[in-house]
Amino acid sequence: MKKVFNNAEAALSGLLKDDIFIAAGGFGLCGIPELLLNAIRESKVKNLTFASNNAGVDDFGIGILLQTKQVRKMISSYVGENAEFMRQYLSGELELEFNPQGTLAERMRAGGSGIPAFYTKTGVGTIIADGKEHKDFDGETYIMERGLVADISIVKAWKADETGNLVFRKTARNFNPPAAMCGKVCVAEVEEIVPTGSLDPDLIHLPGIYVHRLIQGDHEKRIEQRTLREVK
Amino acid sequence: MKKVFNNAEAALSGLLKDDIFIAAGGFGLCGIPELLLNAIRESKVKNLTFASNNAGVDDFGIGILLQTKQVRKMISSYVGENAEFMRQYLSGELELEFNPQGTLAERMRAGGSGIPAFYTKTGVGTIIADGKEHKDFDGETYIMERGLVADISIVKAWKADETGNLVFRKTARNFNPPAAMCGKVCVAEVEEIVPTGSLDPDLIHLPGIYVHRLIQGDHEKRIEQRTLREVK
Amino acid sequence: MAWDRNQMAARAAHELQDGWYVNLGIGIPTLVSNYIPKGIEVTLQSENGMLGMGPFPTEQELDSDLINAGKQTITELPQTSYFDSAQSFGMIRGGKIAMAILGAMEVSEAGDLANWMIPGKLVKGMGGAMDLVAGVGRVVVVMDHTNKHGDSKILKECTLPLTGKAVVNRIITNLGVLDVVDGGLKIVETADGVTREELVESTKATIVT
Amino acid sequence: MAWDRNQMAARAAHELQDGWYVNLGIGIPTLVSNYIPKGIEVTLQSENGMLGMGPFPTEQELDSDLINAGKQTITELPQTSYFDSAQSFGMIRGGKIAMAILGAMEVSEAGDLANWMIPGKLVKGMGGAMDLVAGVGRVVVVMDHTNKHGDSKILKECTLPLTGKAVVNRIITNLGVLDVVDGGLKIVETADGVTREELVESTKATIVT
Repeated sequence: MKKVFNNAEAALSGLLKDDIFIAAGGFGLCGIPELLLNAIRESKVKNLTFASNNAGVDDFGIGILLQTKQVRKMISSYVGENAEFMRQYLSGELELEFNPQGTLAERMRAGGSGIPAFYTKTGVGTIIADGKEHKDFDGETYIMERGLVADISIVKAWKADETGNLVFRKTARNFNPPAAMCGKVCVAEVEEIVPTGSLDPDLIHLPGIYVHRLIQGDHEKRIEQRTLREVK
Repeated sequence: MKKVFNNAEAALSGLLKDDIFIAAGGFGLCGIPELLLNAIRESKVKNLTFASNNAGVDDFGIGILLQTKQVRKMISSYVGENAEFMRQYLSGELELEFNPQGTLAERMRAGGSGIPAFYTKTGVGTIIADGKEHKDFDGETYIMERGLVADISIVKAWKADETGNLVFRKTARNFNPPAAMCGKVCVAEVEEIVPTGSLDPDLIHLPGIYVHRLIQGDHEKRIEQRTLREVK
Repeated sequence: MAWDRNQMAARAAHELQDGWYVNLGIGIPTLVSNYIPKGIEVTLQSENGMLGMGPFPTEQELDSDLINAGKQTITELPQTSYFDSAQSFGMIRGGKIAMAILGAMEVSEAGDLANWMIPGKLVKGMGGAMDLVAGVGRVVVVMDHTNKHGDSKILKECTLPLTGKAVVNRIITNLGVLDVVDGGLKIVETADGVTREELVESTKATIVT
Repeated sequence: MAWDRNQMAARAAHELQDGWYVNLGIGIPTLVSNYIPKGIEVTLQSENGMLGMGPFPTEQELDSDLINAGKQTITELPQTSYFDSAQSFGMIRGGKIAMAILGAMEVSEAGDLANWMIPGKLVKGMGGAMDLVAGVGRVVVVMDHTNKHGDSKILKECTLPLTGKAVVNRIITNLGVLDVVDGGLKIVETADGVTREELVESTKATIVT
């Protein structure tokens, strides 16, 4: 069972259709599956729903799929820094479901872990709680949130071995593990595929069981806010 | 804020009282907090409730607290290999709440993660589901399980730095991270405390925020079933 | 004539498919790993927190930090990864494990499974079995067809407390292979030297054709 | 006379206690890290998945894989650990973070907080703010006392969509410090050169004594 594919197009072959639900890793532009997003743009599939914390910027990340109007709906916690997003949203072309960041991460983790729903205090008393089941535990009120299961998930890691074991680097880990877990099929892109056996089994962030297809490629890894300190 | 204590007795000082609820890491005799269990025995506190996957064997692990009748109730998934346990249970001296292993692990993780309850398919249609709330999602029936929050949790890791960042080794990781998460106060014992900065920040299994007190000591690490293969 | 333990394990190994992640229970299911067909890559999960379980260790390899879900010392493989128990059962409940091969005390014609408790007699606990049967893609039971009294362990309804309701897909016994289908059990094959009639005779459950 | 941004941050820094894990929001709260009192060890969480956030990088240290929750490039420290977003918000919801210091658009006398949305005008999203105010041990708001029109941002009731209900414990503004208590707000102290009367006058909410 070979998981390694030659390129993003090959890795996505047979998986992309109009109207599917995709979970994507990344936070801002950090740790996003840029090669797979490019391939989705090239594929021209449309009416996509994305669960992704952010929508990228106009010309990088999920933003490139907004330009081509391939996205119907976003499930996100923060969509600032994206003018085209705002335009499409305000004009009604794009549907948006705001999820608190932790609720979104937990919904992905739950969906991938056989948990159809869980309770959280996050959002109680706000518009996020509207229409959701409320329940009291030990004198406090919580709302029920549903696990998310995506048709496919696309994630970016630093290294992988040939069996799909993944290792992430610094804060580029972010939503990638929970996004990977919640996909019926998970496609991962990495900076380097190393031979099986060369990763320490104690130090694998995401076991290969969650990863079905794998590519290696060059990443731009664009910085969204280059903030430096003065050196005296 | 110093987390490192000289020994198990010092690390537990002020935390132990009769009737408290303790979550313990370990699976079988693998990765159990043996030094802290010894100190709990020495403290003579009683009427303890333990959430722990197993109850050890007669003379190692939680078994040593059964000998002294310090345990009132166990929340466990498997209590075979412990004759004294069976005797106390069948005579009504000891209360036992069976939890499926994954439900127990998830209850600990949930309790430590601000999730008071979640739904699972595990146990539906069995005596485990008796008295629990049932709910249908997408045509399937699930039961509600509650998050666990313990007064203290006791765990065993391989290495720690002085800020309580923990690294585990092989299958000795098991219940230790979820147990650590669900304690209001978590005390960890490790084989080696290394200087802060000497662990790779990408390769820490449990961040120090979950660990309040820390000791280093020698571990017996007894093997429950020594199974060897023939070498031809 | 019928299959012995090793033949049952060998038959169960034919259930495996290339690329699958599989959980093997204690007893005969453990033997299945000796019969994985050539050319097929299967990764074994140990639910205490490991993927890629290797064979028992040599004296030199023995490691108290490395045990399987049966608490036996084992070894790791090149593709091995370790994780905590919450993650381990997350992948089990989440359907990431393609198949579990488990032992049983009783199986009903509706696929109910009982393998964890005999009231008043055996109170060891379910361990991870309830999570496994609820979560994995396919459940195959491997067991002797009858108990030591010669009574069928395949029944119209289980008499013991259940591990899971309507969870078993296939039963492999010393007498043959049966699938749980609408209305009862369907004979898939009989063991060497066992006739269809003998199998039906030994099974206290509805056989459908 | 009143406190400037840096004085507000310095005042907020006095809320910190030794050994605490703390989350600092964007804006004035970020400045708090410049004023952590000597002898006090505080670990900063960045909710995208990091404990032990260091200062901005030099040109040489710049790393596209290392950003904070405001998407700014940052650095790590000796005690730093990284984890995924589910774990990060697990520790937030689970009450492991002792305190969050956040900015606000409006705060009510009941401790309601609005800081994520102006309907029809600003639709960026709540990010992690709702999780933080629901989960952390203590919520301190640091903000200008009035908006650019000179209107009080402290109100009887918030007019904007809430981030959390009854979640704020303390408010630090350019005019002083107020605690959310039963029945309204209690003045803890006034800023340099600000009288109690001026503070009360500028606050469109119930002040209790």
